[in-house]
Amino acid sequence: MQLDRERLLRAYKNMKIIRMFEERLHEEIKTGEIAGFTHLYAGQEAVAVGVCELLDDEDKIVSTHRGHGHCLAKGCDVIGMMKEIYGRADGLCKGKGGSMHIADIEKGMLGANGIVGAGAPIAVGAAMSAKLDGRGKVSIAFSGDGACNQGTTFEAMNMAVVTKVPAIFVFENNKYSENTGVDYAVGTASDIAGRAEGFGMKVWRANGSDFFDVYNTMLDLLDYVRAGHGPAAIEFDTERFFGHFEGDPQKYRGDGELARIRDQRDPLKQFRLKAVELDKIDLSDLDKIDEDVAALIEAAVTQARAADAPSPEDVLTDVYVSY
Amino acid sequence: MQLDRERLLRAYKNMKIIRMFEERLHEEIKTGEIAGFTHLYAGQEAVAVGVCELLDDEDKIVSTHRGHGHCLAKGCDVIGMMKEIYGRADGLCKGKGGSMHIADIEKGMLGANGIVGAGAPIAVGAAMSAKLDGRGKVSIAFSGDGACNQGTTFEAMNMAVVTKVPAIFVFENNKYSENTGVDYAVGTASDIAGRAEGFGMKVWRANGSDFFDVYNTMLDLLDYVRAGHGPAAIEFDTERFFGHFEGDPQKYRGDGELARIRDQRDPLKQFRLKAVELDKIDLSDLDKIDEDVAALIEAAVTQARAADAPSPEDVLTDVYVSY
Amino acid sequence: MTEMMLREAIAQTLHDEMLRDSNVVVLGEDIVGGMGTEGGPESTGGIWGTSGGLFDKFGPNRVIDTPISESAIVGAAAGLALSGKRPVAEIMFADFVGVCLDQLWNQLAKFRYMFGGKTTCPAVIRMSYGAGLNAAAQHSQSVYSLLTALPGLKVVMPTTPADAKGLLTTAIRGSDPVIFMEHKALYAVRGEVPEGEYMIPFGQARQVRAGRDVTIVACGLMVSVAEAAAAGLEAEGIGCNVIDLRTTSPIDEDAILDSLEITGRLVVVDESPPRCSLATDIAGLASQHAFSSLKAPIQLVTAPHTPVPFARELEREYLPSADKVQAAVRAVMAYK
Amino acid sequence: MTEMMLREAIAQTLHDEMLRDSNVVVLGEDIVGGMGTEGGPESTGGIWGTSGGLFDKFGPNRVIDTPISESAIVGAAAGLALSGKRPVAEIMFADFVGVCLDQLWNQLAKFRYMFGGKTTCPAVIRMSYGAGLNAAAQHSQSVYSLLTALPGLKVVMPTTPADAKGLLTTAIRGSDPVIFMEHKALYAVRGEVPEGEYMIPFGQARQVRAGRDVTIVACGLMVSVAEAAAAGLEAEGIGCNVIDLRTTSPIDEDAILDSLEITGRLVVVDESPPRCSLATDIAGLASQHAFSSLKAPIQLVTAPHTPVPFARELEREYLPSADKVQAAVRAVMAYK
Ligand SMILES: Cc1ncc(C[n+]2csc(CCOP(=O)(O)OP(=O)(O)O)c2C)c(N)n1
Ligand SMILES: Cc1ncc(C[n+]2csc(CCOP(=O)(O)OP(=O)(O)O)c2C)c(N)n1
Ligand SMILES: [Mg+2]
Ligand SMILES: [Mg+2]
Repeated sequence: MQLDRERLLRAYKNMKIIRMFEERLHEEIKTGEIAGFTHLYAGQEAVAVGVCELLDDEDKIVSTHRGHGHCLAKGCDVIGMMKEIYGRADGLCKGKGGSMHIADIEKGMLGANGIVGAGAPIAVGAAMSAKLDGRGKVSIAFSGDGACNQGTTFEAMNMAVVTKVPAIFVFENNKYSENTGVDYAVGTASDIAGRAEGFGMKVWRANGSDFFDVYNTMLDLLDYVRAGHGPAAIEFDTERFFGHFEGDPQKYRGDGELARIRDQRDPLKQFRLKAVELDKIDLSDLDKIDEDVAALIEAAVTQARAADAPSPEDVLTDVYVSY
Repeated sequence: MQLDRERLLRAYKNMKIIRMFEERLHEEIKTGEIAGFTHLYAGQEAVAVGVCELLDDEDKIVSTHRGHGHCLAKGCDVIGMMKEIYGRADGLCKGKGGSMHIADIEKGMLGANGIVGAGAPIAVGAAMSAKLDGRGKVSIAFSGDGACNQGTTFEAMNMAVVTKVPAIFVFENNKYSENTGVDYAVGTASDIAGRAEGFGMKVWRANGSDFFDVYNTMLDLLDYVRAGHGPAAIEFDTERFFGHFEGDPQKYRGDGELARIRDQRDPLKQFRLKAVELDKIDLSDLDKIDEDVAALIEAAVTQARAADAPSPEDVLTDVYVSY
Repeated sequence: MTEMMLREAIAQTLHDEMLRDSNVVVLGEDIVGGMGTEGGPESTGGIWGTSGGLFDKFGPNRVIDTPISESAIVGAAAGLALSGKRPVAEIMFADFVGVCLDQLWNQLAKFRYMFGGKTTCPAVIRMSYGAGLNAAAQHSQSVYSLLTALPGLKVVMPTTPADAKGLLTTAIRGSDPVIFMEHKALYAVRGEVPEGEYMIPFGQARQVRAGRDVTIVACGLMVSVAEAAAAGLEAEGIGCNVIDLRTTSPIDEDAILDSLEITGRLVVVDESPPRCSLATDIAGLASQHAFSSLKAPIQLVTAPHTPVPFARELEREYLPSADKVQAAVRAVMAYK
Repeated sequence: MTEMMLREAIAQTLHDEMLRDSNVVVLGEDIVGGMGTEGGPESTGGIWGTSGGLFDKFGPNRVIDTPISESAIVGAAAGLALSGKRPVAEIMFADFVGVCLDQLWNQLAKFRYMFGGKTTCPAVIRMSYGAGLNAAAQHSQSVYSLLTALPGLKVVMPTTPADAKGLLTTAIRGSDPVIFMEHKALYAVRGEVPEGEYMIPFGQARQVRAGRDVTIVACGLMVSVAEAAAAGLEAEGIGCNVIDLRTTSPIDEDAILDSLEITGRLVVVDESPPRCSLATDIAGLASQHAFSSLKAPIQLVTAPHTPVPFARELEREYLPSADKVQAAVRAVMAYK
């Protein structure tokens, strides 16, 4: 899984898709056309893409309320997602799920989740399945620095160790759970990985703003897990660029904090800087991608706006396969 | 809180009460007179007594399904408890609770509990109360090596660290949760304290078969917690002398295992050996206590047998204070 | 009387009760807001705007911001209550009852009974509930039917700012555990609130509108749906007696049965899915105790037996509406 | 046909289905028994005697003994199901639904709907339930009313060994999440069980006894209570049509309504407390859809609105009994 040119371009493209998807939503939500609660992932792109670049459709992930980035990185259809967020009949979940419940089982994406901490146990189940199949596949639970305090997350870590399944706990420490700082809510003073280690797992840490660090560290971690050594955990230091949800005035931020992180900890900016150093890629390649992505997002919004709303009777379908 | 003669004699007496209470129940249950599920605490006496000797009625404890020892050590009335276990109208809980739900709030005993892992959060609440009152009182959650895997226990530990309350997590590692060995179920290979440490707490470890070790270690731990340093945890290596519940054939035990632990890890035997070495106590003092306790337990059973059953209408009372 | 929003009535009541009784303690996720951030405590002041200012006034031992650990929050409330305090815990969304049901159901609700009446457990657990904000399947549920079923808990559902004050005061000063359910779509509703001490006893319904043809029983957000339906029906000459239960446990059986003696016709409006719901609960009451009065089949207007859907068009269809209530009323009136 | 106990019928069905389909996986606390002990795996073989021998035959990847972590158990079942497996998870006591409700209610039950029908989630969650063993407030509850209320779940309640086999097979081979509720007091009940493949469709009640005077609807352990009551009433010349629901979700509405057309009188026997219960659910059904047939007030024989008490005398009073059912039947017969 060396980072050849093609892979680098794809990674950049996927990060850019996430960024533009979220920036566009940030604008569109203001129009009132999009309903419900939306949590934007922008700022954390290097984590979703760095992790998912190393997975295939048979590897599973379980995501969170802040799930767009994970979904996109795992291969969910951009237009289907946009339609879902707009609540359209042909959205990825037929308008029944919305932003917090996007899933695509075929792609190994077992769902965003509105319940903080609910994903980790589900990922352990998918890891049990992977172990049973014996094909070296893994299952990943994404959790935040807030979710890492939920009982379910702890239970899942212990159970993964006990059952020695290929579950990977990816902690995205973006320093906030809603309005609360990680230094307050995590008893071990913001060290989430250390706590995972306390559960008997091998842990890694990496800079979640740097795609290369994410990718290379995950390469190492995945080697370990795919080899059958049992579960592992990794903590990424990362940043969220928008509020907790769209509409959040972010009064808990320090002066200039947002400007600083957007300047110094932007995964896309950092990628651009490092990619050209690698001598495989020109900035013009990336500019071209930027244009393509802009067109894609524009098309997604246009199509989502034009798409049909679900019809009221559909409220009754899809509860059971048969009843 | 030095171990003077009086205190030593009282500790021995309390341990003996627990032992004889449980041994007698073991016999009485065979008669079919006692209903429900009963989990005996015998073998772990040094923990309950060593811990509770250092508490007063304003310090709180929250217990487990295996709660008789904690209740007795915290001062619940022996006869009231026996009546409760027999399901009598004037039992400690009027026959409504039974073995798994004995409580005596006046004594700071906030309840045995049939739900594994439910106690730790409740103890954190009591610790919040103690902190608010500012009188140096503490709140203790007893948990087993099985309960330590429940999400609630982990949440409680983190919350206690975050809120810096005087909560103490006492883990009684008796090596078994029902039929499962601790080496299997605890991801950190039977090291429970290490995991608590991972949550950012100061932890202690002691020999739960040795009253003196329990007492002295707790003395140290309590100094720390009462001084306002926040929560702490302690793991006791201990043994249960009977089955998980009365009726358990214990096929999971190794050959000779029970005989070995009853011989080598009996808190009462060990107390006798050490107490006389201390030169403050004669074996005859202890023999006298044995007689007194035998009479007390005999009286408890006699009275419990003779006591009235609750009347059927009582099923409707005590649900609410007013409704 | 002062006009204010329901959320303000709650914040004010919490403040007043904390001032009055130093045993009152509040706890929950982000109820302070800004803990451990550069913005600092109170920089946001609670997700629902129901706890702003309390931390600055009463300090960290009585206003306890917690990690995301709902079981530990409710458990801590239980432990506080058993220790003589009067905790008011906030669960951000009622849907999160899923991660803390044990503490509500097997602990809080049962301590008094299991301990033979020898303790009280005066904890109030507040939670926002209900659909209407397109918050989808895990942030929109009407959990009150499930909680009403649990012996040992009381369940309170204010619909006006005045009721919010009167019922919350009663909840905090009472001796039993109370679930206090706040509909998300009612937080910004305005109304007059009595000044000073104001308590509303539990189990006393509020007659929202008098009428002699049909009894409509509702609670929470559904009261306004029932009211809108009844207002429209008046033009058709149909008089609806609209009852706001205020508390579903205890429930004011007399208010329902007395009204049925007059009307003989019952429509229940319930935001929950239909099975084992508050709607069927009231149907059960009527079919046992008002059988001889009933002139027509009971009509239950509920959500369907589905999760709450996301899209606007679907959620609108999911929720009981004034139209559906009117259709139900017409059906009971037309029955011969 | 072979005679066996209900617990054996379950063990055998698990075995047969695991043999037939390598995607069937079982998991739960102590379902192997002896993990990590000197006695070793299978030294005990499951608390309820429903999983003995499976580990030795199918190995640790398909027979997964777990720590005490009910949320993670149900969550893992959900993850297995979403990954194409057919998990059968055991929750030792239904009361522990308190610590894993979220995974049942907000995850398992809703995936298909939230994901727009694009996945199936074929997980079976088995649990023992019910009173009668003096196991007190936290180990005796009849959780089926609560679970029947939850859209997306099916709820199955076998009362005979044959039904246990037929319904469990249907549950495991189906495509929806199923709660499979086993009454503790029924595990040792004996009966003939058909050999070979045997499936009973959900939503089809079993007529336990025919009668034209009164319809008695029951499920689980209450079926035997209803049966005993009916047998006694026959001597008095009262014919009871006793219906065993078999599944409470879906529920066989036709069986109930058809019977009511004949009898016009309804008694429901429900082990749950009364509020928002299965009893009221059936009353709701009848009062909506059998109104014109009803000749008397509906009688609901349920547990009281209290936790389950411990003492024998109290628990006996708590549970619906044949006496109470007979009194209810006489009351509906006497109504004029
Ligand atoms: C069980 C539960 N509790 C609380 C919430 C409300 N909530 C949603 S997101 C969130 C913060 C999560 O923080 P974190 O895990 O760090 O994720 P981030 O938002 O930073 O991505 C909270 C409290 C919820 N959805 N579910
Ligand atoms: C939530 C919950 N899950 C499972 C059980 C069943 N159960 C009762 S005791 C027990 C084992 C507890 O082991 P441990 O914590 O080590 O305590 P010990 O029995 O050794 O005292 C189990 C699984 C329960 N009562 N509650
Ligand atoms: Mg975060
Ligand atoms: Mg143990």
